[in-house]
Amino acid sequence: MDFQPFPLILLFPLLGVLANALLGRRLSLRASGGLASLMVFFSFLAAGHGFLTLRDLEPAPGQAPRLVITLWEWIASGDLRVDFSLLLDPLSSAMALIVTGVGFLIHVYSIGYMAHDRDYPRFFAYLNLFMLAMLLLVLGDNFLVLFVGWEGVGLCSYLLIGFWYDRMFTATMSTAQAGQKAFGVNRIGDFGFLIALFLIFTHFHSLRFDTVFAAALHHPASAAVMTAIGLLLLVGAAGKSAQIPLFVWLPDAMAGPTPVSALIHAATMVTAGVYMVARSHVLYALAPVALAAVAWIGALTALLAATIATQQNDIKKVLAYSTVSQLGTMFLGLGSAAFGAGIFHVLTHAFFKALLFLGAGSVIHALHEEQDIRKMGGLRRQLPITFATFLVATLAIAGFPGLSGFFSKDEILAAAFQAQPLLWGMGVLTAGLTSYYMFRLLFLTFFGASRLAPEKAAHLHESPRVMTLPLVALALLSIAGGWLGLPPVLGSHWLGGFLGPVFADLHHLEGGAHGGHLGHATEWMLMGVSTLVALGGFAVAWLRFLKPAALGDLFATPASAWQRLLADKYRIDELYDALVVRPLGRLAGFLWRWIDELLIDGLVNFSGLAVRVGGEVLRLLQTGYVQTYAFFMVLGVIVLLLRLLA
Amino acid sequence: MAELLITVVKILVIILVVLTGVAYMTLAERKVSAFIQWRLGPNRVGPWGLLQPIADGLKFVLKEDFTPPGANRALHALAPMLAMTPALLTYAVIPFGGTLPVFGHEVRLIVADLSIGILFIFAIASLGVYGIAVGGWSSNNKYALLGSLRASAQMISYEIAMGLAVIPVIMFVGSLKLTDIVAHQGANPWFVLSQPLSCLLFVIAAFAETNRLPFDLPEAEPELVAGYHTEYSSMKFAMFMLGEYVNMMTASALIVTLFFGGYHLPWVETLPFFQANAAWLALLQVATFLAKVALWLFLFLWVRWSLPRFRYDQLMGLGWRVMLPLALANLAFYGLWSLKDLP
Amino acid sequence: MINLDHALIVSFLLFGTGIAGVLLRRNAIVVFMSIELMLNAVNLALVTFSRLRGDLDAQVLCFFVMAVAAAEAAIGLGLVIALFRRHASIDLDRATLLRS
Amino acid sequence: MREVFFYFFAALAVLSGLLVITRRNPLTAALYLVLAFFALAGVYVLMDAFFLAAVQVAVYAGAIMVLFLFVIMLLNLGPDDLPPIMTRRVRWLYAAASAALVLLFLGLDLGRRLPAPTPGAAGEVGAIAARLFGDYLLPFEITAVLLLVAIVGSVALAHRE
Repeated sequence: MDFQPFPLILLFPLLGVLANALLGRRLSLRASGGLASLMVFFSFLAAGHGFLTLRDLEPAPGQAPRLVITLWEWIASGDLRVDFSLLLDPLSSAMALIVTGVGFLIHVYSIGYMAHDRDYPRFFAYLNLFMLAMLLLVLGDNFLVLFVGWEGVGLCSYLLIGFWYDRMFTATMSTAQAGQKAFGVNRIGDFGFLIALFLIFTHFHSLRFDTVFAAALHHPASAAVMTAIGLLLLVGAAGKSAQIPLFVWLPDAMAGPTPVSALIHAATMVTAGVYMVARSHVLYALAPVALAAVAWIGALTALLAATIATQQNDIKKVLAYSTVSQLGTMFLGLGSAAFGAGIFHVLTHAFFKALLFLGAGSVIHALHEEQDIRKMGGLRRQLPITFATFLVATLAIAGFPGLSGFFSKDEILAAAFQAQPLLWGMGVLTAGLTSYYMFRLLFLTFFGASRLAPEKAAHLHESPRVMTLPLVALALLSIAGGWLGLPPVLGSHWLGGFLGPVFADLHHLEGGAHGGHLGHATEWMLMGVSTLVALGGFAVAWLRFLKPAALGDLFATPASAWQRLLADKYRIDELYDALVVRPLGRLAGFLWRWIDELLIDGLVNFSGLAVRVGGEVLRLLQTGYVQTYAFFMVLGVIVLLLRLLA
Repeated sequence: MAELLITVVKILVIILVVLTGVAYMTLAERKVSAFIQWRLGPNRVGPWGLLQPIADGLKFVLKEDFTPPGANRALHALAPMLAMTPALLTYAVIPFGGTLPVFGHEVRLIVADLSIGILFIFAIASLGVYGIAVGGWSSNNKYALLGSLRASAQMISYEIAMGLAVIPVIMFVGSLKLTDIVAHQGANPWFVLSQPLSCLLFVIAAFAETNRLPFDLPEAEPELVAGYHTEYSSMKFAMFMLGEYVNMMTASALIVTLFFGGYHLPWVETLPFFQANAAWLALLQVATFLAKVALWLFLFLWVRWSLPRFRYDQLMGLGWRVMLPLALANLAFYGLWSLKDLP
Repeated sequence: MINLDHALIVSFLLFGTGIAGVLLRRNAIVVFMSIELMLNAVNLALVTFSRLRGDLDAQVLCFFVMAVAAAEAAIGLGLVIALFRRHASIDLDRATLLRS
Repeated sequence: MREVFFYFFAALAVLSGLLVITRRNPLTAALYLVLAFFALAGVYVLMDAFFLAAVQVAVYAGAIMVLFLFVIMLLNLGPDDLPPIMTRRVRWLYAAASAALVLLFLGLDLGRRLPAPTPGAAGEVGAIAARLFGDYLLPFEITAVLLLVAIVGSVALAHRE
């Protein structure tokens, strides 16, 4: 096979990590961040080259074009043969482009955002390491390489959430604890994922994607096993992508610097679950129960998170719950067997959610770490670029026609409508709530009278160009990103055509899952409903938050019980704490005191004591006189000789 | 039985010759020093003092044999013997001629032609230090002790260079036998010509081994009275002196054997007269050998009365920093040189 | 010809003498000399067997033993001198600096 | 003839060995050790190991023991106390037992003899050299390294700061 440059996608971030980790202390901020950004940009170029190569390939009909490179034989033990090999097909290519593209913009933005932080080399080293792991996840040719990337991004997420390890996140939680929470919750998900991998290996004797899927298609395991695999993979995906019941870590992940929230906890890592489910679509197609579970989990998460988002006052937490909600929407798409639509939404969501986070970051940066929207207001004059781009992103996520979010969300809703109207209903409700809380956020932050603390108002400034340029770029992408996948009534679905072959093997398996396009009338109807709902959310927010006189009252009036429940996130954290964390803590305490301290330490100390006492006894033999030792040696030799002669 | 008899006769003759030689060496020493210093030397006992050694011998015998108080009596007596014996033993393997026909027997003019000849010489030579060391230690005298310490260190140091200097010769000959070495020089140029540096190193080391000027620090009078034999008198002292002179003769004989063709006399040996008469040839060879040895002995005396003494650190420096590296380089050079003849 | 067993007995006796010296004497130099005696006893056995089997390898081994003995003597005597400097004695029982 | 010399040298070696460990004066002990080495060299000659005999004298007697002597003289060691087991009174018992043992052994004859010398064995220096520089070249080189290490070590040990 010819030389394929696409593994270079991985090489550049690796170089960036090494450079920043080894030499970072000697580099200036510009050099360190510039180097990291440049490496990601090169990686992006390599991904682009890979994309072009892939487009020019002419695969067998009905097959997706694919490039596989085995870097080295990794594990060979018994049946288990795993190569360290990389796969480039439309799916991974699209993901790689999203990751590197958005990643590059966020890297550039970070140079400005981290300007006042002394620890920038560590930050950029982590960020590049994250890029490396994420790309490994995306490009892996088998479940194990994917898993390595999966754990790698988890590690980076943990490191970056706890980046300001010496600060408090909330009154009761330090950033380090937030990181631990994310890591701990993900353990549960990874546990399910690992068991799924074991099941896959036991039944299909391989971990390579193509081998596993081919085996599953032609010799599927029993329905129970397939369902188990699907559900366990879903557990893993729910952990990484913050779905019910494992979504609780994502809001607290906002403890990390805002670019991290944008890159890892909105645009890329959290979509890994979506990617993994899409990659495993064959397995899900063979397990309808698991597929339905994906859809229901997604829909419930979307709705739940959207309701919580309506009552949050921390600008980043609103966005965090929004992210959870949007991820739920993606799962809804996947669960409705619209895998391409799910990935499409990953793409558009990466643009506008990254933009939202970066915009929020720009606001926070301007206000010196102020995150409470009740203390903002009227910022559109002082931060015009931030405001403009934030507006674009809000319109996109709210699903206003013509912007990216509209097309991708609609495709998902259309698929859900086909699969199960109830799911569609939940999706539409989520869309309405999304529109409402996003405009609430927009109005409270940028409109109305300023509620800033005076000393903060004095230092108010628009962010430097290195931060605003990525905002503008992302805004353009948020507008145009949706045009890659126009619905059939409006034009061609380019992305669907590109990704289609990857999911093509489903068509001949199950006609119902993806079969039969909707009629044009139905499509127009669905689009109309979406638009109306978005406008409705906008209208409610307008009425509640853009009447200047009402605002003061709004904050003054005591919240209803329902509102308090929402503001407290349904008290799910407390529930988990009571049901899981504390019992586990008690169990750990028991193990610590009785098993570890008493039993194991006792054994260890006893053996130590035995050796010591034995040593004390044997020490009597150690006179320090060489001749005594020689005498014992001679005695030994004589004994041996007698033994030989006897 | 005849072989044994012949061997015994050979041994007796050698001892006789060597001891007589030593006796007259003492006279020669005094005469030569006298000439060098523009005076007459001994001239009262017999013509030109020729009977002087006998008078000296008588004097030694008649002197009081004194052992210093606190000395180890047995070792004090043993030391002179230890000093003299190895020197005499060396002659066992030195060839002083070819073969002499006597009453139908072909008598080889060597006591024992050992296959390990040179090794034997070095083994024996390395024992010479015992006499000096024991003598110095057993005298219970600090000058004697210091002298013997110096002597031991000096002899050990120069032995190494001496051994290394001989190895190229052995490499050229391909045998440890002294007869082979001499025979090789009969057919080829003498080693003094083909390996001048080896010869020079050996000669210097030999001077040091015999504790002669300029290396006579063990008995340097201004510093150590008389060195290791300070406390010796009478016949014991005589044996030390004897050992020293025998050593000198041994060294000369070795130099001659190893580097100056041994008993060979080029061209003259090939005269038809000598080729026809084996007995005359043998006598010529013995005479040649003795003459060469005598020349070297004269050189020993000449050097003694002409050169000043080294300082102790100079002596050690010369031995370790000059002689040893030179000998190694010399060895390496001739080792590589001899490689060229290999296939 | 030489009695094989007697040659070995001589070797054995020399070795035993060496051991006795090492065990009984306190003088470091005498202990060293006893060790040399033991090494020589071994050499004698080696030469005997070499002669018995007509195989020179054992003699080569003897040669190595001598070389090692030389190295050992150099180091050992260095130690003795160092010991003497510290204690003004080479009595092994007095070298107890490391005893608690 | 050979046997007579063998027993002479053997007895000399064993007796000298005994004297080495029973002399109070280290210098005397060292000289007896030299004597033992000589006796052993004699035994080697009787076993046709000429080369080894020469090396024995040159290395052991000529070099190693000179070092011992040198150090004894340098430290000016006097006679030291013998352990009780070697004191004069016990020593007679000791000597008698040894003598009895030697006699017993000499009376013992299992009839095993060393073979007669093979003719032409005189050239064994070459044969040993062939082995030393052939099969045993690496050990030989390592021995050289060992000696170098010993030199460095002893200089470091005995060097006075």
